[in-house]
Amino acid sequence: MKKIINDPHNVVAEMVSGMTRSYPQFIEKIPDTEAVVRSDKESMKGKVGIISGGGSGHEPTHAGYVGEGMLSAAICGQVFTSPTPDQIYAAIKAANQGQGVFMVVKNYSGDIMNFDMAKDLADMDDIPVKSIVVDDDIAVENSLYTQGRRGVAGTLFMHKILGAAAQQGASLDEIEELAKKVLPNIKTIAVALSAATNPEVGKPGFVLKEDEIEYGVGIHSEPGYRREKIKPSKELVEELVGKLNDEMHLDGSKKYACLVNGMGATPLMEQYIFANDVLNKLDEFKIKPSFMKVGNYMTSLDMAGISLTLFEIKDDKWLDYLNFPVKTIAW
Amino acid sequence: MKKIINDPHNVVAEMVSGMTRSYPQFIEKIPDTEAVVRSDKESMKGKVGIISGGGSGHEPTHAGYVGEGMLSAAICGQVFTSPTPDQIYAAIKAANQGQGVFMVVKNYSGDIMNFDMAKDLADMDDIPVKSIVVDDDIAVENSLYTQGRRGVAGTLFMHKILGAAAQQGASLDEIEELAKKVLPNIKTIAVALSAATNPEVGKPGFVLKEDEIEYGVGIHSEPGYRREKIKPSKELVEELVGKLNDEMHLDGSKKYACLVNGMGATPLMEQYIFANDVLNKLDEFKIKPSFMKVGNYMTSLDMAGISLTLFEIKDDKWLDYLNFPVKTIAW
Amino acid sequence: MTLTVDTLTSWMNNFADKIEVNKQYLSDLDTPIGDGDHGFNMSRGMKAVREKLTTKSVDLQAGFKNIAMALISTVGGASGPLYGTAFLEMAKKSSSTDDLGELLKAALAGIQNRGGAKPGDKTMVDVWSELVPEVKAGTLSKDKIERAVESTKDMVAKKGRASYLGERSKGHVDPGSESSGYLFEALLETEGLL
Amino acid sequence: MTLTVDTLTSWMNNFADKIEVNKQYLSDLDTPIGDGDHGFNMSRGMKAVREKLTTKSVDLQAGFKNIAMALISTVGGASGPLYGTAFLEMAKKSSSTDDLGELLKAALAGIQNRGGAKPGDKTMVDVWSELVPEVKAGTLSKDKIERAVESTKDMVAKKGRASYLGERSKGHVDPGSESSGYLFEALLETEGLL
Ligand SMILES: Nc1ncnc2c1ncn2[C@@H]1O[C@H](COP(=O)(O)OP(=O)(O)O)[C@@H](O)[C@H]1O
Ligand SMILES: Nc1ncnc2c1ncn2[C@@H]1O[C@H](COP(=O)(O)OP(=O)(O)O)[C@@H](O)[C@H]1O
Ligand SMILES: [Mg+2]
Ligand SMILES: [Mg+2]
Ligand SMILES: [Mg+2]
Ligand SMILES: [Mg+2]
Repeated sequence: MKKIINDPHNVVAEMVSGMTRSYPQFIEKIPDTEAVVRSDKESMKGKVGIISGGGSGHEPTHAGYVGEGMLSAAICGQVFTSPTPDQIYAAIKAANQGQGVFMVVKNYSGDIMNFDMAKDLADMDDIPVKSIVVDDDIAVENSLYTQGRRGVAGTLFMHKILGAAAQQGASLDEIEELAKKVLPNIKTIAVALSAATNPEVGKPGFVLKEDEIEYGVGIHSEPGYRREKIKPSKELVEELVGKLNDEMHLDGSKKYACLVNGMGATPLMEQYIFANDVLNKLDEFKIKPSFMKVGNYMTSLDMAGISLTLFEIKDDKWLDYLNFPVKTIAW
Repeated sequence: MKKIINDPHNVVAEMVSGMTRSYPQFIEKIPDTEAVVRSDKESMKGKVGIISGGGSGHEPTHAGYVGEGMLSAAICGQVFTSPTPDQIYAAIKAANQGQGVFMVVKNYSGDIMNFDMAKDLADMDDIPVKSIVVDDDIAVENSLYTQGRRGVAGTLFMHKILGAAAQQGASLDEIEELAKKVLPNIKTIAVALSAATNPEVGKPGFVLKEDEIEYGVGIHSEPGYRREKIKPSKELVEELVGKLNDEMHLDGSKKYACLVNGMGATPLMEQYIFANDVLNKLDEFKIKPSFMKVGNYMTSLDMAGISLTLFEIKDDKWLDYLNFPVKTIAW
Repeated sequence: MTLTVDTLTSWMNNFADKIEVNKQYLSDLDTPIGDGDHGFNMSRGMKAVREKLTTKSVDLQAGFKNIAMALISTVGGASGPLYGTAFLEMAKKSSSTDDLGELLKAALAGIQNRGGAKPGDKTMVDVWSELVPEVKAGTLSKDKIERAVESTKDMVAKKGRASYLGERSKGHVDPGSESSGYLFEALLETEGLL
Repeated sequence: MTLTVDTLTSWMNNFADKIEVNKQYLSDLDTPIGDGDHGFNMSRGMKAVREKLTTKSVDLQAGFKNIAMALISTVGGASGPLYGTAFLEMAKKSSSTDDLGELLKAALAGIQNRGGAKPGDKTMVDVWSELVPEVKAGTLSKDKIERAVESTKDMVAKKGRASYLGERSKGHVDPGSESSGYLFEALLETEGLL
């Protein structure tokens, strides 16, 4: 493991410190936590607070999306480990402006339980808290009887849409309704060239051969659904868009947003080449994305790979929310 | 070599296509070239055009900085290879609005000669063209008798400052004067954990052992000045800030901008940890950067490593230029 | 079979020792079917617990609560709220009883409530639901603990991170079950308790 | 020693063959002291030149100009403008002479003008400045070409990418000198020329 760090057990604290000190215009630390809140308190006044969080290692997620028009606060857990309820609770209190707080949670046992416990704490303070559990990763079978699907890069769209709505004055109930409507329209699938190495663990989550890739890997190096030899970008796109189409039934008469997301160690050049192939493939469906982003938005430490998110925009208002200006480090 | 590409000989064309199609609101291709120009022509009217370019593989540089308030056009050469004069000339013509064009060139033989030839072509059309050669990398000895120093990540600040000045109506002569004043105040130094693999070449520029790093590496995997065992981030910062201090004589009574730049495969978490150590070290000099950025701004394909740029802000107007709002993919 | 502040303390210190010794092993178990951090999570938590235990609690309830809060606020992940809830429930229950079997029963109910897992879902619930009755019956043994932990190996995960693997989660012992096994072993080894 | 459109064409096709065969070797030479692309750059350029040469040029000047433009607009990097300028200068010169020595002298002057390198700076200028007089004197030989190329090995680079290495550029043959060597070899091998 070759990493630019000091103590593997202290990476989160140092990372949060580096982030808040580099960008004091956007975020500041909530004292005694590894959570951050908007520096611009004025921009939060009278609005519903939107918070998000989870394990660290997904930078710029989550703290990079805190700022006017997007998240109010974010909680940075240990690497790939859900943050604890006390820290989430601190973020709830920092985000609450009397209109309540909405939590964006990704569908992992740990995240759900810790955010739930934080909500219990907030209940005792009479802070109204609601939440949505994002489960956009279609690599995993959907099932009522299990945990269900993972929350991955598509969460970015949820942050953006709810953040814009809150900034424009939506109430907690309206935010909840919006979140519920948006959720089933966001789908993501990934391909990995190599797994992430958690600094505390010191070795990669799995090892792929020099010519191997794996489809369907999660953002914590959870194994995917198939391993095979590396293919040209076009063919990776064929597989991933194929899976998304099975799930979403792509339709040229509908509008879509598209996110090509680098996993951390994948150069932008490769991401743009991949994006080009995605656009070619979508052309076959007569789809030209109404909104598009390419870059490292929801990473997995030093994992090499790309995820592709498609989001069916059922309501033009959602597109306005995506285009609504924000002041954050990373959107 | 495991990369998400199709044909190693076609990466630039596909990359430019992916970039322009993903972000049509900012950039469009200049026909028959791998150069891009602002989509928003209105924003260029009556202004001096600022153009930049060089080999590809440094994404989001250069095309990612084309847009209102920053570059007018950018030329994407083959990977790590200067673009050709005809393409640069096309960018000059696309950028020229009757006020002339200013070229930001990095100090490589190839870049200098190709941009020079393009200027010759523009001269024949009576398009006034001036330029600056950026040579911010202090890893290489400065000498009158050689090529001198390389142009690296500090070029970003040059783009930003000149772009803002041009947008605010500075004349070609004023831009030239500004560029000359700014240039000697930008200094950069890097450390690499691994070299880049040019897709056409198929193997890395050099190979470091599992526990080795190299100081002073360039953005095309040019060798640096010293190899040694990997050190904690704090100690890397000690070395790099030490070098910058030797060169710049850091002074708590002066203002600085700071850029922590990831080389392509280095996770943001590591960059923020490194940034935290940089801020601690600058504290010792009683320096708190007046402007700071952390992220992948001038990359070198899949190279792992970080560069650190300090820029002494001699004139408060420069800070305004840095803060001037832009509409680009990547600033 | 009644618990005191002192026996609770030695039980917990013993548990902390086991976690520390097996930290890497627990994380290794968490690698093929999880994210490889269970040992580090538990170790972080038990260090905090040990810290808390250096000051003697006034009573059993305070002791349980201190342990619960230390776990809840340091472990994170899935195991943090689950172990935290277990000890919080024991804290609540300890106002009415100091019977170990009763306390552990309350803990198990808390875990199931918090995480929604049933026996057979390949989680720590499998170990707890198997062993709590043994504690009550006074029949807990090293052998039974081992068997309870091992039983998770052939299960298909329905909850937690391993559930994303579906059928492929088979063939691996569940890390949270292994750490729960240590908790029961520590109990077994605590003198004057069982 | 006079050049015609036909001999120019066979010279260039021969040069293109040599570049294609040695593409990888040239890039390998460019790896320790450059960025490992010289062979790919030259190959891209000579493919374009070959393409141009399929249509016969009306005269020598047009022939040179076509070659120059092909190189300038496809090679890029340092070698593109340098080789491009060399052929552009020969195009200019060919309006007044078809003497190979005179043409190459103009080419060398162009290269030096464009890149500012002097003999001893470890660039293609070392090969050109050594061999152009030999062509003029009618004494060019394979051996001399080889020696001219090899002579760059122990030089310290003052221009081009290799100059960033300072002393460490010693011990490696300069890639642009090697490709220039091929150009002179191709010349030597072109029947009816020398
Ligand atoms: N819903 C649940 N109910 C009961 N136990 C669970 C549940 N989800 C996870 N677990 C337990 O938690 C263990 C994993 O803990 P840990 O690795 O620390 O957290 P994470 O999965 O968040 O990384 C699993 O081995 C399992 O025993
Ligand atoms: N200023 C210069 N004058 C003459 N020749 C030069 C100069 N700079 C570079 N060269 C030649 O160009 C060669 C490198 O070409 P190439 O690798 O294609 O370009 P780049 O260095 O841009 O990658 C060097 O080996 C050297 O012979
Ligand atoms: Mg975890
Ligand atoms: Mg090159
Ligand atoms: Mg785990
Ligand atoms: Mg080269």
